[in-house]
Amino acid sequence: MNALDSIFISALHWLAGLAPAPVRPLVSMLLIIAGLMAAFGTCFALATILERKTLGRMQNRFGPNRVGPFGLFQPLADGIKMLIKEDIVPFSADKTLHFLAPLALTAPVWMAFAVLPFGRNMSAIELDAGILFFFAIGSASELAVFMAGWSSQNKYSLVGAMRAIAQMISYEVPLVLAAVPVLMAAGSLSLPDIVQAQSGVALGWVPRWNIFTPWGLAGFALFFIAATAESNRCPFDLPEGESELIAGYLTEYSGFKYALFFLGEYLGLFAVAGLAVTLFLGGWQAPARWLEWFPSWGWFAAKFSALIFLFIWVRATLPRLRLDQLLNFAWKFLVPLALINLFAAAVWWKLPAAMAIRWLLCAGLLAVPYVWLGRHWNGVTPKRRHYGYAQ
Amino acid sequence: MQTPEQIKDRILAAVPGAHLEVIPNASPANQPSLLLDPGRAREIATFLRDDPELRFDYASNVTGVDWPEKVVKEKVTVRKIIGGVEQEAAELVERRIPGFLEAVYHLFSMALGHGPLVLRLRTRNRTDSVALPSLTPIWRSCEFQEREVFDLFGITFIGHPDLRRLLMWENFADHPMRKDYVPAADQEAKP
Amino acid sequence: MLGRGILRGLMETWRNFQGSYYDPARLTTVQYPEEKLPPLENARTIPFLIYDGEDPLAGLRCTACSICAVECPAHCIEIVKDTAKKPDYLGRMQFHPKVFNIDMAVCMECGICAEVCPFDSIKMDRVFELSRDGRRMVLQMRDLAKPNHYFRQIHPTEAAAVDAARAEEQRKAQAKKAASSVPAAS
Amino acid sequence: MIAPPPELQNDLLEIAMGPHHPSTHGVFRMNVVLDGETVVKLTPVFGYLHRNHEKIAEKNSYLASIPYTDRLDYICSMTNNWAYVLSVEKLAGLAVPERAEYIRVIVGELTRLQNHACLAGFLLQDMGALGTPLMYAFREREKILDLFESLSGSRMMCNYLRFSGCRCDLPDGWLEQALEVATGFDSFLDQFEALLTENEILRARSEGVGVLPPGLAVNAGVTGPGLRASGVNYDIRKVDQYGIYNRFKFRVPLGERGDVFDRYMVRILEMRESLKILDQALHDIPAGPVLDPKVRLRNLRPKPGEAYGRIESPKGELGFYLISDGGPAPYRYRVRPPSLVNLTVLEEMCLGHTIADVVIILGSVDIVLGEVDR
Repeated sequence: MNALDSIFISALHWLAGLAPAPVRPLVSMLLIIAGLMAAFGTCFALATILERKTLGRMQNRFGPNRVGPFGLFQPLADGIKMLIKEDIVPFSADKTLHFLAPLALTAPVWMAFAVLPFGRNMSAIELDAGILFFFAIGSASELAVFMAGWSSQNKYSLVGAMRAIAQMISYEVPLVLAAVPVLMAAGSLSLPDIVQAQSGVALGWVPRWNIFTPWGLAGFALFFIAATAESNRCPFDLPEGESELIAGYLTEYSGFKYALFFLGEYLGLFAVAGLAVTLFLGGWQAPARWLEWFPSWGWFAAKFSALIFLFIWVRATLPRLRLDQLLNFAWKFLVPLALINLFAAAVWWKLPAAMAIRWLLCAGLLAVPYVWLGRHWNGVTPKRRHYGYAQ
Repeated sequence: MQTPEQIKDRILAAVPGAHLEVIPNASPANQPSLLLDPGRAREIATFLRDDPELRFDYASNVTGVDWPEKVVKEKVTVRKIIGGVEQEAAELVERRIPGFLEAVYHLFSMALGHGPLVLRLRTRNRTDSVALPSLTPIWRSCEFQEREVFDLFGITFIGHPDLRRLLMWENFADHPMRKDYVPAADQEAKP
Repeated sequence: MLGRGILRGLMETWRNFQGSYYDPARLTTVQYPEEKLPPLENARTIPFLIYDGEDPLAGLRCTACSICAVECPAHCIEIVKDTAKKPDYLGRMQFHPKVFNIDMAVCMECGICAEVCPFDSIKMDRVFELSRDGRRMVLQMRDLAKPNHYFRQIHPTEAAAVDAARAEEQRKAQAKKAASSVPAAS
Repeated sequence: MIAPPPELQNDLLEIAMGPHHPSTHGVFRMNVVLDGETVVKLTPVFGYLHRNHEKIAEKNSYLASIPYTDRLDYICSMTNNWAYVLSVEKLAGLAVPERAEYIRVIVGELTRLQNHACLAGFLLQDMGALGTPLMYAFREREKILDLFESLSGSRMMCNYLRFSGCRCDLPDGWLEQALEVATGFDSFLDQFEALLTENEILRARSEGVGVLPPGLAVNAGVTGPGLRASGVNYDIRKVDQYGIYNRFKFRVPLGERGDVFDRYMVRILEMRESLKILDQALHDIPAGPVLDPKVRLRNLRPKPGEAYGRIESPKGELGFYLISDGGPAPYRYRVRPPSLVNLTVLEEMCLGHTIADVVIILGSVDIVLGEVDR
């Protein structure tokens, strides 16, 4: 382990060592919290600007490039703007809930970062059931979203909140189910153990990351789709689908409360992307042994950024689904496929390793239902249309 | 397409006793129109839509025209006794043409590709007797346009499913497209 | 329904993403205050009045005939005739405007005034950075008057034609004058 | 499915969508009654942009109405101009020089291209595609607007056509530039289709949504691509052959089911046909005058009479009905707005669909409020 790899741990030990011995664990914990908040707060700021710039590039625009060099201070300007904007509370709103909703969304999301391993030995708390803790925390946001929609006393907010509830509850199921094969493979609910289980290489050069197995690839795709829906991002951004519901449950929020919602959503996205990296992309592991000179947290950050870019890329491309299609998609496509994936993973582990047939069998087990479900989940099979011309 | 005269004859054969009149059009466009009897207008319109040779299945344009009361001065030759001798002399006579509102329908046939046939319906005056039969039950496309005519000209269409103002607000009093409309004083003044 | 269309769409956005760094067909943004598009000769924004010579108010070509004011679709031009007549470029005695106001809040920059003006006096400008302090939206004669060389600069083709026609008329008028003055002298 | 208890069954939610809603394409309002998310009643409300264009035109001269027609359907000012000048030409019996007819076809088809491209972009924006298709469409539209600017001096409010011709001749190099734009547009369409036409989400969203049966479409006076998507072959360019459309070879694409996807596809195919017309017109355009010098633009006083002229504007049949009483201003001036009439059956198309579908159905009808409210 080189010094660069453990730079954060050493810094933490050094800083905590400055405090008197009795309060040292407390100080250490506070330092970790401060570090996480600083890191992901910055990440949030960077993500907003990078998302806008990437979207801009994909749409042949420049994106924000006026504030500071390359527009990098844009989030700062946005933050100031959000802070000094008038905070409007609708007259008939339930004022308490209206105030609490953004807090209730943002606070639990921070807690999810406690269990993620950001690098070698770098998770804030090493819970044995870390992934359970993560999912439990993740589902707390539903409450906040419904609080926001209900308390606003706005019809659009209410419809948006109803959609959000239906969507988030539906997509929890495939999200968790997609993660189960990984737990089976690692034999542990602890996230550092899951990362450890993905170390080493197969066939001499392929890293043993879960994504390089058929069930892992399918699981990653399912997890990614469900995570997109969980974090209310396009193409599953129905709760705030602006062309239909103005801003959904956010309609009556302005100023800093709105910014808090924004922050909460991005942090939720980060958390779930971090989990996807941990579960499927080998966490902080380097892809090859000779690349281990790069610190482990650097690898985590790189994979994490790539995943965030993927989220942005999808957002820039796809239109939005309709609510009934969204639920059909969850229950008739994702959930069955996730269950089949579970089975495929079980088959994988029962067959002897290093056998080409287990690859083929597993892939076939997944591909056939994929084709069938893909054709039928929406109830209608679209035909290729032919357009006639009148002469 | 048949000429308005031929169409008139066909209509008269199908809807006997209807009062029809061909109104010539002096402009180079040469689009003469048929003045319908409001009482039988619905029947005639149904015939025009369903007749296999005419098939005016598409009412494109519906509009109103306001013809306020006019006083025209005409030269009339009268025989007068001037100086004991009866002579022909020109004299200016003022003739009052009573005002009326008019609904104009432009019909086309999508099936046969001909048109336009211009139908006109006239109210009796501009004040109290401004009702005309609505042709919306025959052509749905008249729905909004008749509402607009009701709104802007004040023609009441009897039998329209939903006759409300279209463009002006509900409790607006006047009909802005009439020629004698004067905007209220609180409306925006000219610069 | 198997994701092929979605993948094709993703490829398309990816092409645009990387193309937006080097492909001129995809780099369409003009960063306005620093970069500006080359001005087009036909572009029209607000009307202005042409004057000849040095003094903006004395040299106005406008004869206060009010054709533009009548034809203006929005009726945003206000003209008051001066009482005195002054000779124009042909030596004919013409009225001149005392007041010539254009209400920019109403003007819709259609260019009908320039089209109908028989004296080539009102033309369309192509300045577009018109925001300013204050709320004075009515442009008066002094704001509207621009010299002929400015017109030549912004609409060279049209200005050349106008100048040629005017020179031709002037030449004819002088010839006529000379012709009419010769018999008188003899 | 278990029926909800009776006390919940009448729990309808009435939402006023608009006039300030992101996707009503302007200040349009729909009072939507929802049962859950399903539409049970929809009432369109108009008039927020009403300025009584017709009354203004009855007080202005024939010439001075042309700039006002630009502002009807502010996306396609050229075709608005065309419909109006065509009616005036019919009313006054004016002939148009050949070159001017070609220019009209060129600018008209360019207008159709940019309108349809914008519409497809807006439609996908309404579906939630976050502006990417819209931005691509606008990128191409910019090029067409640049052409309009170098031709007429203005990008959107062109005010370019005149009775018996066009205001000015084409600037040098304009035809080559237009040809270049038309060529580039073809590859843009390929790109656009690659981005979206096959997209599963788009197809799931738009197929079977907002079906308009052909019989109802004809009876309700729906015109333009919306009508042809229902399979009715009615293109005024073919039926009336106004201008010189009989000289060009092009086909009229027809949809088969009349749903949102057909309306989208018909527009895409129509753009390809427009490109063919453009290609022919740009190559065939003859030299000559663009404006009949004998015609008095100012102070035109047609003989008393009336005329109804119509063209196939990108949105449908755009007609102008003019009555002259011999004076300098029309006695009666009427715009037959395609956008307004196409909205007649909006409720029928939306009933039983969800609120998300209402937005895309409205988007596929293609309205511009400047024309709806006039």
